Amino acid sequence: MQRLIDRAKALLESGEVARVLGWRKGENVWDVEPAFFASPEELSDFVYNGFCGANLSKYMIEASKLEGKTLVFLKPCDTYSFNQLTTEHRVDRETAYIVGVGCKGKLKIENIDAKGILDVQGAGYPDASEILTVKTLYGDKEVSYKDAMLERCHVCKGKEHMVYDELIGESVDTCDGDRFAEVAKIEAMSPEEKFAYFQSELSKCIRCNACRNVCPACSCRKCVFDSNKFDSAQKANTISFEEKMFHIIRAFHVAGRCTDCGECSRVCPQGIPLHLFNRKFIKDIDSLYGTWQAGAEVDARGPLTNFRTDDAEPSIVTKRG
Amino acid sequence: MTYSYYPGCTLRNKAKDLDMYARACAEALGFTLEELEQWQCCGGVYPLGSDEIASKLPSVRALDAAKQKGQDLVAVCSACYHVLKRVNDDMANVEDIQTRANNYMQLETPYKGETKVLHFLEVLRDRVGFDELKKKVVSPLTGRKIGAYYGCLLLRPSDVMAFDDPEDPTILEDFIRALGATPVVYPYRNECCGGYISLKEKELATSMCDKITDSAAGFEAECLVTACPLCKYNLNKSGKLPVVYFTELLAEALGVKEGAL
Amino acid sequence: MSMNTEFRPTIVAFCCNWCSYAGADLAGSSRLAYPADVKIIRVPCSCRVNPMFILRAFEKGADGVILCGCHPGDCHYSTGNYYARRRMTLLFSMLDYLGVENGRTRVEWVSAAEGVKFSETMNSFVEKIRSLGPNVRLGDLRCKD
Amino acid sequence: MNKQAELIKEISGVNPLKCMKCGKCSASCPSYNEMDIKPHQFVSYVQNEDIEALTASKSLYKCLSCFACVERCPRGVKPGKLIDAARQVVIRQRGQEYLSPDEVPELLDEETPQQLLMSAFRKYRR
Amino acid sequence: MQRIGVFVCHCGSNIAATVDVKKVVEMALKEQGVVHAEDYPYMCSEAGQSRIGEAIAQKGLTGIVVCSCSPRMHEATFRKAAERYGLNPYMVEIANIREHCSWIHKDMAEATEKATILMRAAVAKVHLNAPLQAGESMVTKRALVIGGGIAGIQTAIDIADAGYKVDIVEKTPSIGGRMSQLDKTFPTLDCSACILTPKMVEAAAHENITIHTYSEVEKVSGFVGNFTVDIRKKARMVDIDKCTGCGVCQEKCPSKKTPNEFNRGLNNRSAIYTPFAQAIPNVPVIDTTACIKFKTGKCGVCQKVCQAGAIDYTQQDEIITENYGAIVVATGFDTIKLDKYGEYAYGQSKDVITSLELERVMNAAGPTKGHLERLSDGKAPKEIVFIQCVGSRCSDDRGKPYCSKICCMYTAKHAMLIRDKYPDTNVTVFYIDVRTPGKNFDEFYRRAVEDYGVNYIKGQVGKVIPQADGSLLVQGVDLLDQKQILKKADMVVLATAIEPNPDVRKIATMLTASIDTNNFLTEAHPKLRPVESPTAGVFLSGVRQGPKDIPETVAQAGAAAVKVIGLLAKDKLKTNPCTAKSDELLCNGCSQCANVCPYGAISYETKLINDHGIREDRRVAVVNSALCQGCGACTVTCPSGAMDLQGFSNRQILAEVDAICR
Repeated sequence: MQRLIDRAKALLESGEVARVLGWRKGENVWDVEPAFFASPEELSDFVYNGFCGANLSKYMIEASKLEGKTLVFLKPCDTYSFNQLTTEHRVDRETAYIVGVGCKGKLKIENIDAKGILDVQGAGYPDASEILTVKTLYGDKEVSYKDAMLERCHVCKGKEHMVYDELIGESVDTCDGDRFAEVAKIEAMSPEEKFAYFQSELSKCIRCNACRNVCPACSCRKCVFDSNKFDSAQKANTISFEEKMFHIIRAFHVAGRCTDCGECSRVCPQGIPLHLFNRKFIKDIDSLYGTWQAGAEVDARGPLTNFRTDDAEPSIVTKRG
Repeated sequence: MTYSYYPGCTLRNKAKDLDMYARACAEALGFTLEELEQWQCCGGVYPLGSDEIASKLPSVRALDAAKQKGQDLVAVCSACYHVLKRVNDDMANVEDIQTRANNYMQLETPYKGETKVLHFLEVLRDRVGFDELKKKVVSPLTGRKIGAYYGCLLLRPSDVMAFDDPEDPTILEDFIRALGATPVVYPYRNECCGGYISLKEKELATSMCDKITDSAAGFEAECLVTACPLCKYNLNKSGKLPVVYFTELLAEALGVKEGAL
Repeated sequence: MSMNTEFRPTIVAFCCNWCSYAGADLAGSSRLAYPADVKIIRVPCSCRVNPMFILRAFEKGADGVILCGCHPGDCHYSTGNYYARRRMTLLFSMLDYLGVENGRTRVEWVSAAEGVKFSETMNSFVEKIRSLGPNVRLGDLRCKD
Repeated sequence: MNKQAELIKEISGVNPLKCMKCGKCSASCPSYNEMDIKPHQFVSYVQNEDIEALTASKSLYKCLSCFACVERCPRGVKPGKLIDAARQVVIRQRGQEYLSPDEVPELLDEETPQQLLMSAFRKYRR
Repeated sequence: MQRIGVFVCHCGSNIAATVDVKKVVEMALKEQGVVHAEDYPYMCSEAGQSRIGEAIAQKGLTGIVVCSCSPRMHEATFRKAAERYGLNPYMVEIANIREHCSWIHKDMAEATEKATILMRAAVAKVHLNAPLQAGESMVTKRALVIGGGIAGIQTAIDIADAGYKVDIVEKTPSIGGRMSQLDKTFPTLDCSACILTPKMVEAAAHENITIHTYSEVEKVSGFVGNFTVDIRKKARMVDIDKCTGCGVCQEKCPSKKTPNEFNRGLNNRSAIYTPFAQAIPNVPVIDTTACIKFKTGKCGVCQKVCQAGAIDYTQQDEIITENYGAIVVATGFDTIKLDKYGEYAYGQSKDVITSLELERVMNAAGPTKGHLERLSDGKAPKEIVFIQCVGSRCSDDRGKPYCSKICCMYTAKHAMLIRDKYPDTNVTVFYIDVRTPGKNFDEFYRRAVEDYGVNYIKGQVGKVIPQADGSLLVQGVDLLDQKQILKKADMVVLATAIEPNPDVRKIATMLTASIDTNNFLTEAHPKLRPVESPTAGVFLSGVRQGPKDIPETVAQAGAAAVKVIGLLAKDKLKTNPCTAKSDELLCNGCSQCANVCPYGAISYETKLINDHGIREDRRVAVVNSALCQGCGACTVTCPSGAMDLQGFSNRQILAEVDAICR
C-alpha cells in the first residue's frame, strides 16, 4: 500500500497528474469508498486492502472531463471496464495515468459475518491460499481467505492488466471455480423452478439503483428508466413485473459490453445475485457467437453490433429445451 | 446389421426362390433378414380409397412390429414393398388414416410412420453400396446382356415411393453392372406388365408384355430381371425372353446359388 | 376470465413493412384465415423491435409475441434482420432462463410472397399459445380485471 | 349435388377442377385402347356428375392402377385414383362384384402367383 | 392534445360485409382525443377524401386515422389528401381492417372487435405523431444496366439517347444475350442477328454507353439516386485494347473440347474463344478451366500466334467501383433443366432437343451450319414432332406453374420454316392450347397450318420411346379424334419452359429487391408500376420480370428507360422523413449505433451541449437524414433511448402495444 501512496505522491508533486483516483478509508474497515485525492496530504486517508473491491473505471468518465491527467489505480479486472469505456468514447485514455495494482482477491464482509465473526475492526491482506486474520472487538479471529472472498474472485478472468502505464504490486491467482456453473445449474431447472427462483430473488429488489450506479457499462447520462423515452420513468414500482423488466433490460443493455466485473452483485444491499443475468448473456454469446470478452481489446466490435449470416435462429432456444 | 423382413405370401409359395436367394445373399453380404414373427398378407395391391382402413391394417401391424424391434423393414417383393411403403406414408402424413388406424389397433403408443421401409435393392444400393457389392462378386456375369424390368410398383407414385427416377431409373442397371453383366437400357422398362388384370384379361396382359419383351429384345437383351412375382408370371406368358429374379442373379454372382434352395 | 369460456389469447405480431407485413397482406388478399387473436403492428424492419416492446406487451397482458421479418439475406435494409436475430435469440433465451414458457415468443421469417406461410405461422402460433393458456408468469395478476 | 360424384371425389381425394385437359393421362395410358371412357374423360364425367355412365363403363376394369397417368399429370389430378374410386362405388354395392369365386378355378394355371389372386380379389370385390 | 378524426371505410362490401363499420365509428368516438368519426363506402374515392378535408376544416383535426385497406395500398393516397387539406401528411395513420381483418375473418362480432382494437392502436399512435418534413438528396446522373441482352441494350440506348451516361454489365464475353442465339424471329421471320447486331453496334459506339462484358455485379450499396456498385471485371487474359479480333488464336488453340455454350453444348469450342462471330467486343477470352496453359503450364500457342501481342496470362480480376442514380435489372432467362422429364427421353436420345437447341441447329452459324439434321447420325429428319408446354403450366415441382408465353409462337415459326425449307419433312405439333395473343400472331399460326400444312394435334405426349433402329416412337393422344397415337419420328423438339437466370437470388438480395415464388422480380405494382421494383431506384426490364417475347421486351425496356430518365432528370429527390434522430441530451456518444447502420448515416460531432444548465462539450451522434433509410437498427442498439425513429418512435410503438393489450 505504501508503494502506491509513495508513487501517487511523487506523481502529484511532479505535476504529472492533477489528481489521484483511489480508495479511501471508511467508517468501518470494510466500507472503503472510491475517492479523488487532490494533494499529497489527502493521501493519508488512502487505503489498498482486501476490501478495495470497488472498480474505479467508471469514475474516470467524470475525471476525463477535468483539466489535467488523473492517476487511477486499476485492478486487473477493472482494466477490462476501462477498455470497454474507451471503446465507447466515454473515457479518455490520454488523460488517464493508469497504475495497475496487484490483486490477491477481494473480500466480502458478509462472508466473514457468516462465519460468526462479528464487529470486525481490521483485517490482513494475505494471499488467497492463506488464512485471513481478522481483528475484532473480541480479539483476533481466523478464517480461510478463500471463504471470505467475493464470488467473482473465484471465477477471476486472470491477473493480467489489459491496459496500464505502470504496474505496482504482486497478484495471486484466485480462480478456482467454473464461471458458468451457477448459470448452468439454473438452466437445468424446470421452468417452474426457474420462475420460482428468480421470483424469490427479484422480489427482494427495492429499486435502490445501486447496481445501476456502480456498473461501468450502465453509464448512460440518463437511464431509460429515468427518462420518458419509453414511458418507463418511475421510481416506485406499481406492479411486480417491473423489477423483472428493469433487470432484464438492464442486462440486455449491457449484453456484449458487460465485462463481468461483478460490481452489481457486490453492491446489492439485498444480496441479489445480479451477475447471473449478465453471465447468462455471456454464456449464450460465447456458445452461439464465439467466445467474447468485453474490454479485452479496444475498438472491438461487440457481438450485438455484429452478426454472421449463418447465426443460429431464435428457435434454438426452444429446440435445446 | 439386422433388418426386419417381410417376405409376403407369394414368396412362401410360388416365388420361394425369390425369397431363398434373398436370404442366402443377405448372409453372404453380411446382413441379417429377421423375419417378422406374425405377418399377414399385404393384399397385393395398395388400397387407393381414402376410406379404406381395414385393408391397410396388416401393413400397419408389420410396420409397428418393426418399430417395436427398432429395425428397418425390408421387403423383396415389389408389391409388398409398394403396399408397405404407401401405407407407411399414410400413417406418417394422412391424419385421418393415422387416427382411424390407431383407434382400431389400440396400440400402447400410436404408430405414426416411424419405420423405414426398404426394398432389398435399396439395401444393396444405400447400405451395402454397389461398389462394395462388386467386390464381393465371386463369379461375375461377364458378357451377359440383361434388361432390367422395373414395372410400376417400385417406381410410382414417385413422390411416395422415392425409389428412383420414375421415368429413367438406374438402380437395376447399376445392380446388373455391379454383378459384372451388361445392362440393356430399353424404353419399356417402366411400363406396366398388366398386373392383376392378367387374371381375367389374359390377352390384354400378354399384349402389354409383348411390347416390353419385343423392345428389350430389340435392344439385344438376352434376359430380363425383375423383383416381382406377378411381373415375372406375366412376362413369362409372352415367352420371348427368359425372366429371372434379381436375387437369383445376385446369388449366382455371389456364388451362393447352389444350396440356397 | 371465467373458466368455462374459451381462452382467447392476446397476441401481438410485429411485422416488418417490406416482407412480413406484405406477406400478411397477401394472406389477406388470398383469404387465408388465421385467428383474430393476432394483432399486427407494422415496423419498418425486424431490427426496429426493441426488447422493451416485447416485455411491455407481456407486462400489459399479452399471451404471446411473434416477430416476423424478411428471410435472412433478403432484408430490405440488407442486414437488419441479422441484428434482430441475435437480439431475439438472446432475449428469448433470457426469458426461458427466467422460467417463462419459451413457446410464448417466436421469430419467423416470412417473405412478401409467403401469404400461406404467414397464415400457417399465425395459426400454429395461436394454437401453441392456446395450449399454453393465459400468461401468468409475465403478466401481472394484480393488473388484470 | 350428386351424392355419388361427391363420394367418388371423397374416396379418391381428387379435385377434378385442377384438370387443365391436356390429355397427358390418356397419352400415357397403356390400356387406352381397351377403354370406352378414356382417362382424361374420367375427370369430366365426375365433374359433370355423369356417374351412371362412368360406373357402367368397362374402363373400370381395364385400368391397371399402373399410375403412369398419376406420375405424369402436370396438375396433380390423379385420374387413376378417380377411376379406382368409381370402381369402389360399384363393387361396394351388393351383387356388383366383378369376380366371383366360382369362376376362379378356370382362370388359374400352375404358375399363378398368390399375389395375382389377392390383387384381383382386392380390385374386383368388396 | 390532438384532435383526431377517424374515418372507417366500407370498401364496398369488402370490409362492411364482415366488420360492423357503424360499431367501429361508435367505439372510435369513445376514444380519448377523437373528435370526429364517420364511415363511408369508399374512403379512397375523391368524395371520400373530400370528407376528410371537410372534417379537417370543420373540426380542426390535427390527426387522422383511416380504417381501411393496407397502408401499402393507400397510405400515400390519404397522406396526399391530408396535405391537400392543410394537414401535415405524417399526421395520418392507417388501421388495416381489410387485409388483416375483414378478409381473413368470417365472424362479424369477432372481426368488429378486432377492427376496433386496430383502430384504437392507430388512434393511440396518432396521439404521438409529429409533423415531419421530407428532406432532399442528390441524384447521381448515371445509370447501371445489369444484363446485355436485347432488354439491357435497348434500355441503355434509350437512356443514353436522352443524354445520360449508362453502363452495361454483362457476365458473358459479349453482349447480345438470348436473342443472338435465335435464328429467325416471329411473326415477321426477320433474321434475328440482322436486327440485333445493329443495336449491339449502336450501343458499343454510343458516347454515353460504357460496356463491361465478362463482368459481374459484386456488391451494391446506397439507395435511390446514390447507389455505389462494385463490378468485378473478370480476367479475359486478352488485352482488350491490343486485340484486333483476327481470330487466329482461336483457330490455333489446341484445346477444342469444351462444350460451346452459345450453341447450347451441341458442339465444342476452343479454350480461347469469342462466343459468336458478331460478338461485341470482338475480343476473345480464355476459359482458364479448359486452357492447357493454365492447367499444365505448358502451351502458350495463342500468345505465340498473336501478332498484336494481346495475350496476357497474368491478368487478374479487377474490381471497379462506380456510382449510379438508378439500376435496371435485365438479366434474362434460360430454359429449365429437363432431368425430371425422363418420359420425353431428353438425355436418352440425341434426337430429342429443346427449341432453343433447334434455333442453333437451324442457324447458319450453328453446329450443323444451318442444315436440319439429326444430331445422332446427321441424317435429314423426315418426321419431326414438337411437344408443347414441357415444364410450363405444371403445378408440381417438375416444372413451372406459369405459361412461358413464347413457345406457341416460336413452335409455329419452327414448323413453318422447316416446312418451307424441307417440304418433304412432316411436322406434327402436340399442343394443349395454342396461345397467340399479339399483333399478327394468330394469323401467323394459322399460316403454319393452312399454308404450310403443319399437323397440329390437340393432346399431349405421354412418352417418347427410343427404338432400337435409332428412330423415336412418340406415344401421344389426339383428344379431338379420341385416339391414342403411336407416331414414328426422327426428331422430337421440346418447347421447354423458361425461367429467370439462376443468379437471380444473388442479384435480388444485393439490390434488396423482392422476387416471387418463381424467382421473377416483383413489380412495385403489377398493373400500374410494371417496370419498377418496390425498391426505389431499381427498375425491371425483360424476362427477368416475367415471360415475354422480343417486341414486348423492347417495349418494356423503353418503359424502364423512361422511368430511369425521369429519375435522373431530377437534381434532388425528396427523402423519406421517417428517419432516425438522436436526442443530444441523452446521447452517450458511444458509437454503437454507427456500428449497425447499414448506410453509414451516423457520424459523431463534439458539440457544446446545454443539459439543464450544465454546459459541456460532448461527443454526440448526428444522423444524415439523406442517407438514413429508416430501418431502426440504431434505435435498439442505443441503451439510453437517445436514438429514435421518426414516424415509428418508441413511444408510438409502445402506445400501439398498450392499445392492443389493453
